[in-house]
Amino acid sequence: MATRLFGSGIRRREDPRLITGSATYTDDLALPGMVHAAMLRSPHAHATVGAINISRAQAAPGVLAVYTGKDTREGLQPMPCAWLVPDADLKVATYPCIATDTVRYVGDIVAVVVAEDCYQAYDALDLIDVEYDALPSVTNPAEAARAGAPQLHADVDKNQAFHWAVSGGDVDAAFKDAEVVVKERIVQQRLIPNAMEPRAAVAQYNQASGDLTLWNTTQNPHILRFLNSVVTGVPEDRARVIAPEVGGGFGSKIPVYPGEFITVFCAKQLGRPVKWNETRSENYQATTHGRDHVQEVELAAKKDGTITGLRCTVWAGMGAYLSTAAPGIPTILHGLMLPACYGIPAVKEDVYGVYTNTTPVEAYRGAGRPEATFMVERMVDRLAGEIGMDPADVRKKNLIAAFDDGHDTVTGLTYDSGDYPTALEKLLSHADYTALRTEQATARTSGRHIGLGLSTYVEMCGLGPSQVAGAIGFQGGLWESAIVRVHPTGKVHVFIGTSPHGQGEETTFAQIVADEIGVGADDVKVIHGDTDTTPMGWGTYGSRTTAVGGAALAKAARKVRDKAKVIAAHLLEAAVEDMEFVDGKYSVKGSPDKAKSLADVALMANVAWNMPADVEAGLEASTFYDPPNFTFPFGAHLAVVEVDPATGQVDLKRYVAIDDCGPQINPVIVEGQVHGGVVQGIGQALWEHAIYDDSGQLVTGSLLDYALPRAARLPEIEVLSTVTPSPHHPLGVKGIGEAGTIASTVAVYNAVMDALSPLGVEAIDMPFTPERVWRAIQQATKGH
Amino acid sequence: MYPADFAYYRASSVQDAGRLLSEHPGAKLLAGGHSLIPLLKLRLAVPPALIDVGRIADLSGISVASDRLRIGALTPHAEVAASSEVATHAAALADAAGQIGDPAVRNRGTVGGNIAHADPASDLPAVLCALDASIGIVGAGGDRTVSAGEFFLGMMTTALGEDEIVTHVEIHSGQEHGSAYAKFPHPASRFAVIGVAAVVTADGDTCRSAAVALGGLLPAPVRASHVEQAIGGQPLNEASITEAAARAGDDLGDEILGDVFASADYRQAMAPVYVARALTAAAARAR
Amino acid sequence: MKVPIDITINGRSYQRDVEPRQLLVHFIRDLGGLTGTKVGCDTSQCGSCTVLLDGVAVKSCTCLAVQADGASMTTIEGLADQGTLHPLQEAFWEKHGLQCGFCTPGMILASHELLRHNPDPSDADIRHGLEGNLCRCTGYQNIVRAVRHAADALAEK
Amino acid sequence: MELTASYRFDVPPATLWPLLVDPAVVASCLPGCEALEPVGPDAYRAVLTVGIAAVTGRYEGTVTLADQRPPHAYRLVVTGKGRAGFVNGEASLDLQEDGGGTRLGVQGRAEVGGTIARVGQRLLGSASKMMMDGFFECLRKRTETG
Repeated sequence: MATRLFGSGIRRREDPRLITGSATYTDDLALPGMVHAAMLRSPHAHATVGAINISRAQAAPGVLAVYTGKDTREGLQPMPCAWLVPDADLKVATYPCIATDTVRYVGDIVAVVVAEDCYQAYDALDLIDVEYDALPSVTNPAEAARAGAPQLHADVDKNQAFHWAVSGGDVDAAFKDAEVVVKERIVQQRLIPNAMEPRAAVAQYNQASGDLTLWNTTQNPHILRFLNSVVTGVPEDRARVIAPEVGGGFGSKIPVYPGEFITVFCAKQLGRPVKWNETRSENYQATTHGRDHVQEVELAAKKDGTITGLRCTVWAGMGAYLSTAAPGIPTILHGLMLPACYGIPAVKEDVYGVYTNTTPVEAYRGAGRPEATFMVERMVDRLAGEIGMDPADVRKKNLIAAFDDGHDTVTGLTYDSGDYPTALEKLLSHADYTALRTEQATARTSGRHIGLGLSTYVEMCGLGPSQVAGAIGFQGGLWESAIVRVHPTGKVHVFIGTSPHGQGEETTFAQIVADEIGVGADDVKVIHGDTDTTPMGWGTYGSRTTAVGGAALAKAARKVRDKAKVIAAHLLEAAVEDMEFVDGKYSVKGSPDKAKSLADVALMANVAWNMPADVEAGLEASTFYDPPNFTFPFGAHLAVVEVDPATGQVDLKRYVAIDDCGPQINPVIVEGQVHGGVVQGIGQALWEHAIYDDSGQLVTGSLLDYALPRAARLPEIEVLSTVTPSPHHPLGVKGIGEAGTIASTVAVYNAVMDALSPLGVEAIDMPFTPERVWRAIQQATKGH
Repeated sequence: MYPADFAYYRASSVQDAGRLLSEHPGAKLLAGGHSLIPLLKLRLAVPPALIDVGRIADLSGISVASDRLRIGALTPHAEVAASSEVATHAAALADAAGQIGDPAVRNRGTVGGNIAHADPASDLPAVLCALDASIGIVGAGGDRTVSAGEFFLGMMTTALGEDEIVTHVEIHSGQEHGSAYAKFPHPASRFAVIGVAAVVTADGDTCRSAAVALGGLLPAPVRASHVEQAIGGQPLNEASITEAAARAGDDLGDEILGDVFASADYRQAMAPVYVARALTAAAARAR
Repeated sequence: MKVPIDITINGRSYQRDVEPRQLLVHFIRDLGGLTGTKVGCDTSQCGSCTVLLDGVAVKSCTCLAVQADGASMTTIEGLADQGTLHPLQEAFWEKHGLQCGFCTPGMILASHELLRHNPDPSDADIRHGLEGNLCRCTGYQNIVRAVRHAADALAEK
Repeated sequence: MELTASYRFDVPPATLWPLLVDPAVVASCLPGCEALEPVGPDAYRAVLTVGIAAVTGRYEGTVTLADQRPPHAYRLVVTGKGRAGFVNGEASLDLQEDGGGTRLGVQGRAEVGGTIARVGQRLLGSASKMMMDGFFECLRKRTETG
């Protein structure tokens, strides 16, 4: 039996170039004659822009050009919003690439300088004099929605970008009949994605031919090519977008930004390649942020712990303008998930998308689902506290029983498959939950504050079907495409439309193809991220690269396999019906020695000297795969913390994750995704917070003040899994990119609250800075 | 980020550096650069000239002579942290040097650069105050020595004159006492939200005398004289240390620093906690 | 005012006239071909720019090129020996110690520094030793495993 | 950013007041003030090099002494901008007779934008306090030298 690569934790094929420094990221490019752009950004959160004096900058050494909004008004159309959520009274405010009359957040671009080198470009920025007339600003979404708040856009009343509502079941009855109601006001603080690679763009434009090549740190080059044509006017067929090595994105490299379009504009004007690479400080101001919800939520239940309803109002900060996919995140990707893994029978949510004088908000790992999971899982723990039941028991009581082909929710989703109780049971037994509770009780008697926090979750990913995309206002499709091309020697090129950026699909996709057609993983080269060479695709986000792109690839590979069977049958002088694909060979049933390898078939297909009748030369297939439904990974997580009451420091002592993403193509890569995802969620609970001051300045504007998770503050993450295949996916796989993040924030939150519950502390805003925890303890102990 | 332009001069000796400083008004000294270069990159510092003293050989190194521990200004933090002499004679300094920034920062950042910059959240100033260190300075007006307590005047403000250079730090050997440094690092910058250095001389389990200095809390480090008095003559047990540490607030006045991570009130409340931790660790070494 | 400098990188001497303000990381990256050293932040926090300067790990974004005049440096491109991966590189590959790879060159060189001081580190030692390097993808766990794996491999040599 | 401070002078408000509204005195006591030129009634164009140690920034802006109630109160309005960003501040100065001297209270707020706000939030409060202390210390010396 040939080794099956699917399910094998083989080493990643992208790594040799990455560990030797020979990979090429956008900022590593150096083109002949290349010059450098730098953006002048508003230091004001809200101001009218008066005169801009660029003459000194123009005269500075090395400067080729300085452009302001007046210069780009013709050449750069406003930034598009591409997720126009329906029935939401959506108001897309005009978002110019370079501000002309008004700046609306610290970081809004007011001018661009192009110079021979970066140092000169930054020198020239210092020489531009802009007259600003400051206006009142507002940064908190709930405050911005109030009457009398500063108005950002003349045509958007009350700063309300949209009002979206979802409901299912009889919520009013659920609350009228409730035996227990618990309520909480939750702040999902604003986060900064912090992909380690800041964004960058290189634009090369041939003024004679009109051909543009744009290298960019994007998660979706095909979408960028399309939207680039809208903004810069370079026709799609003239533009080639390349996402070279991309150093993480976590959602922040989904949207299109003014920066890359301004870079294209400069390249067009000057006829020289232009590079723009943001600094980390600039990244903090200009690359999209995540979360920023104020949530008021209440849960109805019976005294025995049965959850009967959930209703909530959410103010979602959108920033100063709507980023590319922003409206869909606090709505579709959020509200539809509220029935959670409990199948809550009645839910109602009102979401107000609110413009504020802040950096635009976009998808950030989990995008909407962490905020939904947090609400539900937090309220489950509150319910447990209220009725004196263990949080694990409340969950057991409410989890949907195992199902393998569809569970409908009151918000109109159909979960594909799930076995939530088994995941929870496995978690509790692995962690020895009972023993932990005993330990906790003992520790409490000696004045130690240990807490256990659970979260059970289901999420939707594999963003998919296109007809659903249309119905929910996404201005694109959500299928994926792949081409599998077998060369004469049996080596394989795979071209995919989606564009991974660090998750390892060059390896996992090779594993898929290798098994499907009978080659080694090293025989398969996966080509992605170049719109000139790859087929159309919609990009990597929503844990869809493997779930949708992988399905497309499996389908294309199966077409190749089918054709290979036909050719092999011809070469073996057998009937096609008698052929089988076993152990990576195309053989005649019952006669395993009568077999052809893929290389044998590929050689003949490519030289085509002896082909079956009516079979074309070549061995290649392409597919456009449109999934029939989303996929719904799920799992159960546990965090154990200890709080130092003297300082408020939280020590995360243990973390256990059980996730079910269906069959695992490469378990080592799956585990790595869980590690990274969990730690990003822990970061929200414990450290990360984008803080604006009263005047709209981002005061955590660098890595000096914005605390990312560091190695020394983290425990070993214990990773386990269950395997429940998706019934509708060709490989059964679901997706794992975001699961860890979706589950972990609230697990840690619940753990800290559990630790402090004897003191009567009920809520602390995230992140749990020592001061916040200490203050909560002080207040609670004073009250006693 | 990209620094603004400046002229660059490399000093061959301390005297040469002094001469260059007086010839180039506004020039800044560059040693390891770990305080200055971040400011240059952000263009928060735009000096007309830098004078690189990083290659002056006799400014580097650690030595002990007649019960004085001497650390050259150019000695990197990593060397201080790893030095057995420092561990023996001034353990708190080794503690603190080993907690500055991160390993790569400690490889480049220097003792002299650190104290001349005098960031209120820096680790060394409090330690040097607690250890009663003296700071050697050379300038146009000749050599002089300033005690650490008189050197740190305020936020990024020292007794160092425009044309003066820190040459070394000298500490009276502490073999008969125990010292330690307790730090509450900022989770992002690694700077000290609070850093407390304690030096304890003990007779058995009784504290003969103590020196305690607080960093991170005020624009400049301050000696916790109320704490020192309270612990002097007391048994070095948890109860008396806690009681003495509680006096830390009396030494702080009303200019406690606060920021979005930790307010002044919180820092004030944490001061006794870290004073107690530093005293406890120092006491353990003193016995 | 340009200043002549001579820096040896990965065994090759580079003589250039540089502006004194040029950061070492830009000097390296602009030589042509040596772009493995990354710029991930502007406040000396992330460690993506870590290189070995005279054998010692430093953040090349917090060093002027003129300060490195006369020094001998190793960047990620020079770590492998005649095409044979360094045990740390092997270990990062073997233990899936990287995802997007952007922090990886700095992370590997910081690990090199760590093992130079402590050839047999505990997991806690490794986590502390890497406090100057940020990774957003891996949650650090496989990096810790990789460094441990490399330590074992180097001990066997 | 809120600023509150209080300073004691040995001279009565009536003696202190003329110094506080004298542009020459203000210019000489404002740390780093390079120029203070009148541009209107009680309004001046100012050029300041503000800094502590290596951290320096040159700001150009305006200083207005508004709502004057001699010798008891006025409102100081300052706007400035420079390479490192901008500062917009406003402070109410309140002079109270105090045992033959003056108790001068300052109640103000400032908005700081740009690089300093982004990376220097932890130092802003005490930096402002330091500059304010410097200003009033200088003023005190003026009252002593007459």
